[in-house]
Amino acid sequence: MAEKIGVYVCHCGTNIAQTVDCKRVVDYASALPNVTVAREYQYMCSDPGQELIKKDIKELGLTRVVVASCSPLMHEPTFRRAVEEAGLNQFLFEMANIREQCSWISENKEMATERAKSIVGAAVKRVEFQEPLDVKKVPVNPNVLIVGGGITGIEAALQIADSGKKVYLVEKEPTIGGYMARFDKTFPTLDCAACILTPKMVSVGQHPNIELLSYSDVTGFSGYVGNFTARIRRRAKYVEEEECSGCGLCTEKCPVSVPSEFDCGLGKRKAIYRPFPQAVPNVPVIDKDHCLYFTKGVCKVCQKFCPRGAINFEQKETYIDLQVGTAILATGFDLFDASKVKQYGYGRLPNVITSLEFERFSHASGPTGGKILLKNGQMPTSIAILHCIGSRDTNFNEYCSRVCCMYSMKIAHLAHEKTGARVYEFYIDIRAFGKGYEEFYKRILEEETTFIRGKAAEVTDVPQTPAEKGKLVVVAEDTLLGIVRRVPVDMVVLSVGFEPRKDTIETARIFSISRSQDGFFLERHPKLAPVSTASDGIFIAGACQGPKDIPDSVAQGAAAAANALSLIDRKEVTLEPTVAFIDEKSCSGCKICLGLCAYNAITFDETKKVSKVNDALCKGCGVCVAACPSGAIEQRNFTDNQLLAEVESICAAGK
Amino acid sequence: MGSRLEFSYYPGCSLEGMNKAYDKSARVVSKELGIDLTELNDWNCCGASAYMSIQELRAHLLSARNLALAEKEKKDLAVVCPACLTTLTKSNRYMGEDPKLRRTIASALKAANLQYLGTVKVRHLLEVIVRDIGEQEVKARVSRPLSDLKVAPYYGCQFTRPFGDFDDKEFPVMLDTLLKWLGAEPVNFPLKAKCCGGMLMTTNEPVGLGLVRSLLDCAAQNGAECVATICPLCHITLEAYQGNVNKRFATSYKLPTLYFTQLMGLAFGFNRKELGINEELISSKHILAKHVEAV
Amino acid sequence: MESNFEPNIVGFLCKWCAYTGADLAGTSRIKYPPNVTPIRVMCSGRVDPVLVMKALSSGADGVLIAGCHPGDCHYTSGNVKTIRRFKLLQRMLTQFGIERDRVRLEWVSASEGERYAQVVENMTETLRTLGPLNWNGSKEA
Amino acid sequence: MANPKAAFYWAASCGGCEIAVLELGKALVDVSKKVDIVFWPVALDFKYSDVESMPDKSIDVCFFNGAIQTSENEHMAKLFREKSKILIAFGACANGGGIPALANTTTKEQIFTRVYKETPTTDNPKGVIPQTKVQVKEGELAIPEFYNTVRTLDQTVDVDYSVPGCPPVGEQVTAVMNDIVAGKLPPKGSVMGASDKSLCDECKRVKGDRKIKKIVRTYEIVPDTEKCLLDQGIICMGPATRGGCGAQCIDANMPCRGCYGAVPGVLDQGAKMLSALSSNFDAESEEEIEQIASGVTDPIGTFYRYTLARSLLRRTKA
Repeated sequence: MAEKIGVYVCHCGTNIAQTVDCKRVVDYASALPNVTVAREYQYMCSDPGQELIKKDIKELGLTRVVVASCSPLMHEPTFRRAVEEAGLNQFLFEMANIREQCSWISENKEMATERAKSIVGAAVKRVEFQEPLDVKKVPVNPNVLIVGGGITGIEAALQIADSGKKVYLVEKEPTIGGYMARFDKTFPTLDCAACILTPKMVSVGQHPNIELLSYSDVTGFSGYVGNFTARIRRRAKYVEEEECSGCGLCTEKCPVSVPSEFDCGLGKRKAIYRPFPQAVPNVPVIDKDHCLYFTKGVCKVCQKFCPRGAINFEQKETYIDLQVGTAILATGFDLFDASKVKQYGYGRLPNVITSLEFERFSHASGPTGGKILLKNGQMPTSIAILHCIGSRDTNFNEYCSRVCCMYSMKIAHLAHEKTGARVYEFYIDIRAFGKGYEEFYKRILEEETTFIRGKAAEVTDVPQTPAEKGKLVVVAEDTLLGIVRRVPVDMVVLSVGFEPRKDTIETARIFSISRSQDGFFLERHPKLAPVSTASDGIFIAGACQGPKDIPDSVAQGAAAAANALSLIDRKEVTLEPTVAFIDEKSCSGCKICLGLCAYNAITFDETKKVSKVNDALCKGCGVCVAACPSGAIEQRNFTDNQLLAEVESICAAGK
Repeated sequence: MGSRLEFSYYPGCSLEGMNKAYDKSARVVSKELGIDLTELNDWNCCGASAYMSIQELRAHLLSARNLALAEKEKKDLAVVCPACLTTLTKSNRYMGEDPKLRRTIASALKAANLQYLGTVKVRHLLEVIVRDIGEQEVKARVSRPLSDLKVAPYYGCQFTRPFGDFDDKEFPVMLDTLLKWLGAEPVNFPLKAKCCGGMLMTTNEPVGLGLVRSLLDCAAQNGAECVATICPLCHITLEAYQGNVNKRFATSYKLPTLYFTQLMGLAFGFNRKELGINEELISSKHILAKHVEAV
Repeated sequence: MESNFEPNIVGFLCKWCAYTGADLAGTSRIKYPPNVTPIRVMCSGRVDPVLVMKALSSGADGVLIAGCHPGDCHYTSGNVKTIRRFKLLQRMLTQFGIERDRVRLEWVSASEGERYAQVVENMTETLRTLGPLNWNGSKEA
Repeated sequence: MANPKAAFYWAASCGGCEIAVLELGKALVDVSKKVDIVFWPVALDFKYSDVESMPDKSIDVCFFNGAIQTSENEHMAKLFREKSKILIAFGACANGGGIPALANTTTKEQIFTRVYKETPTTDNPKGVIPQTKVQVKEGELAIPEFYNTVRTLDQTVDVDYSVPGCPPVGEQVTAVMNDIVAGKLPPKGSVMGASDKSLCDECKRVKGDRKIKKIVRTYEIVPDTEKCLLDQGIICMGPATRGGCGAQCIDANMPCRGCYGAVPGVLDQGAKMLSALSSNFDAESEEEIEQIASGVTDPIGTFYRYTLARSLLRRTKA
């Protein structure tokens, strides 16, 4: 029996109708074989629009539906639901995208209309070959994996754990706390970072529902929403976590001192160390590259002094597999490497430092005990803070790092407070958009900080006047005065921006998620699904998605937790049925497909001598389908016949 | 394009005039290093200078003609003048990115029975020597090291800006590296990529002279005995205007300027004449006598 | 060659990268020639050479296959299979006398709306110059 | 009841299909007792006029082998269609164009130039090439027109059944003939005398991991007789070729060349094999992939040896 197809062309207000002559598209569709009805409507996604479809299914007995409107990424679920509500299987519906890839890209109404006809024609031909499919439901494992123990991951972990669900928190470093643990004060309230962070860190360490896996990373992630397996590599700390009481005697006795990463190399740490005193877990690790026992085979002083016998030089790296239903990535960011911008002389000119180095100087437990000092040990009398280092710069990163304006002003305040120095801010624009931020800006202005509107061109030690001798000279065009200014100072602070972590590519690959053009993880929708990804069950939060300040990171951590909890509370999830299947009658057992599946979803049945697809493992890419020389493998909802029908229709439309 | 070390050589206008010694020494050291430079047949103006900002399309056309000629010879284009480098690279890039420009230029080239498919790379000789030839090959040819000759490595404004992805754009190091291979000592020269003032000399000489002076000051204060240049215009400006600087600022600079290719040639053991070293305005005799034996 | 010839291009776009990238071009209101009719596939690795040849033999002037950048495939390595097939397919299509520019494999990430527009503009422009393929018409004796 | 009437004809082909029928030997004698052969140029002398004078549909079954390359081939195809109740495309040429269809990679003009002017054994000082009509003193002589593009039988006339193979395998031919005599006819359009699965189904060799590092040609190695040829780098068309032949070539340690055509449901045998093969190239980078692909020196001749006329593209661009 011939199919009865209904075609609905959406105007999308004027979004489509402005460039596509919808009437002509409807006329064209009406004339296509098996099209029972073709209509146009202002907004198909509105309730009356959906009603139109439902009514026609019931009254005209439609067996197939095509909606020509926006991208399926936008409203496919809406219309699938609508046809299902009218009693038609949702896979008997097809969407023709005549907005994103047609009306919006063209100014030529004639050509856009022709293209729309081609797109609609292809959908009409395709839908004839579509088949009803059943959606499978699988249970959701309530355990959650959180990757990254910065403030974002901490927030998410506590939210989920407090709801009674199990959390595995994986942190690469020996301690959680992330960048926030290294900051002195936080803007705009100027409360000390440690005061607000460390209680949360302690909660994480003590929470019965949180299993903290520090000094560990995720090396593999497989499965599907609700049922993932994460492979965790636990690096050897050479200290037995259960035995260690955190007394710190080992660190005290260790004879080796090396620059501390936590202090940006400005201070020292031992070869057995905790990054900072409030570390969680409060367990030191041995830095194998510097430990005398590991490098020279002698010492073992720490072992001798440890009252609990917690030091274990034989400890090995181990791998564990965790079963989780959802994952939250809160992997954070890297700071921009200031030495890349040669004209500012970082690494070449002494007393040019980064903002994070300033934080460490300013921190009471930092390398200088909270004093801002020049290389010669004196206090600076003038300090320049250069904004947008590595940000808003086509040579490096085009995006705004969002936090530098505010933290630069915080630094101005701290610098002024601690040294009494004259402080200059070289900025492009001041972006003080958050709650209390503009007020903070005003406060800093009133503290007599000199704001010079102009991106610094360079920092030089080549003097042009006697006053510049022995100083660092910041050269910038003051765009308010329209002159080039040369400002001699003692210290230059580079307000470095955020960058995607160096391992972002690898992490994205492990979790099969995408990155946006700037390299950060890509959210499902920039406005409506900011912590979801294109992969169901995997969420992103905090600065791994893009530069963010602490309030926004915490908000995202909580949002991701809510998303994960909502998924867990649904108890089961539906799987897209667009998987591959093998017709045994056609399979000759040639094994061409076997090695092609990235998920090992194809196995060979030795008794029947045919290949088989495991539905639960198949992700529905269709690689095997295209390779099968017998045409024995098909992909549901992407069958050869469906795709060929589209091809034929498009080609015929071009004539 | 053919073997990496075979190039169509584009000298550019200045190397036929005031900067003959650059041309001479570039050819000599290239030959020594096995870089085959065959002068591009029938080359024309690169389109640089004021042309690009006044008649952009025509400048591109001039540039494209040179590129088309090089493509016909199936070789990449080697240049020594950073202005030529910038202009030729600019046209090359713009044509690749802008189909409309490509079409317009294609139809113009067609009138001259030429076509350009976009296969030519434009490269500065310094970059070819440092990156393609490399340390080992260069050092192997140093027969007379420029032992501890203190040189200010001067790149000028256009070597890496805006298109040079081969070195840091604001603070290049390639010439420093090469000078070390030759046994010389590149001094700290923070103004290495600053404006020489050349383009200002005809329109606003006081400003231009000020720029030359700061370069000389900086080089001298850092102990440089000479300046190594890679740009014909920088070279002329630094050398020919030292007298005016001295007059205006009551200074007494006599800092020799040498093309990097001349310094290479010296280290490789060529005599002054072969390298055009006798042709400079500020004699380098005294420093060479001190550092380079029996030149 | 027809002066106002507009090529008809069949585009196979992977759902995760290229299709989303193409959507982004639209959302960003980037203007480019509407000469590609997209067919959405889950992965560029689904694009069977049969589909490409079907398109060419049915009257398409060109075929664009666009997927995630190598290494960024949503399915780990589906696009590697696409490259493998594409390389051999190109060899064979060349033997059939079909210009290389008519069948293109391009990488467009979900965030590269601009790049997608450029790819299409470039391809359309090239095909305008190459003229119609008209395979059916050229086939008979 | 009278015996059914059968006809055999060869168009553009080597004649191997006819020999394959002759070679049935005793089986043929058995069959021939049950059928009356009314036309069989390889064995019996008939004229075209004999066929032309037969009433329409008076032949029960016609086994038509060979592709359609000349106007004569086309004329006879149409004639047999008119006169026969059942028209069978017999053998690889009738079905997919076969070896003659490789002419589709060139043109009529190129073929004539090569054959009548360039081959070393040709002595043709005047450069004469065949003309369809020529005046001699006795009058006008006509020879059939040579087409630029070779077609299959079913691209020329309506065909009832196909029997694939170059040539079709004896036992299969006997079985087909017996079925027809017994009136056991499958639905129109069916392929007779072949399997519905690809050759791999009946191939005994052990299939390995399918990681193809390098394409080799048969003269370059002595293949292991136990292991799948594809795993050894030899392009075997078996995975994309309909079985039923008994894997005879494979038994002789030679790869399948694909003469039985595509597996049911597959639109284009060559494209499918290309996909199956290349998907398993053991390389990740473009350069390495290109390197392996370059081992396929003649893709059309490899993937469409017997089916170029049936393929989607059918011929090279003129």
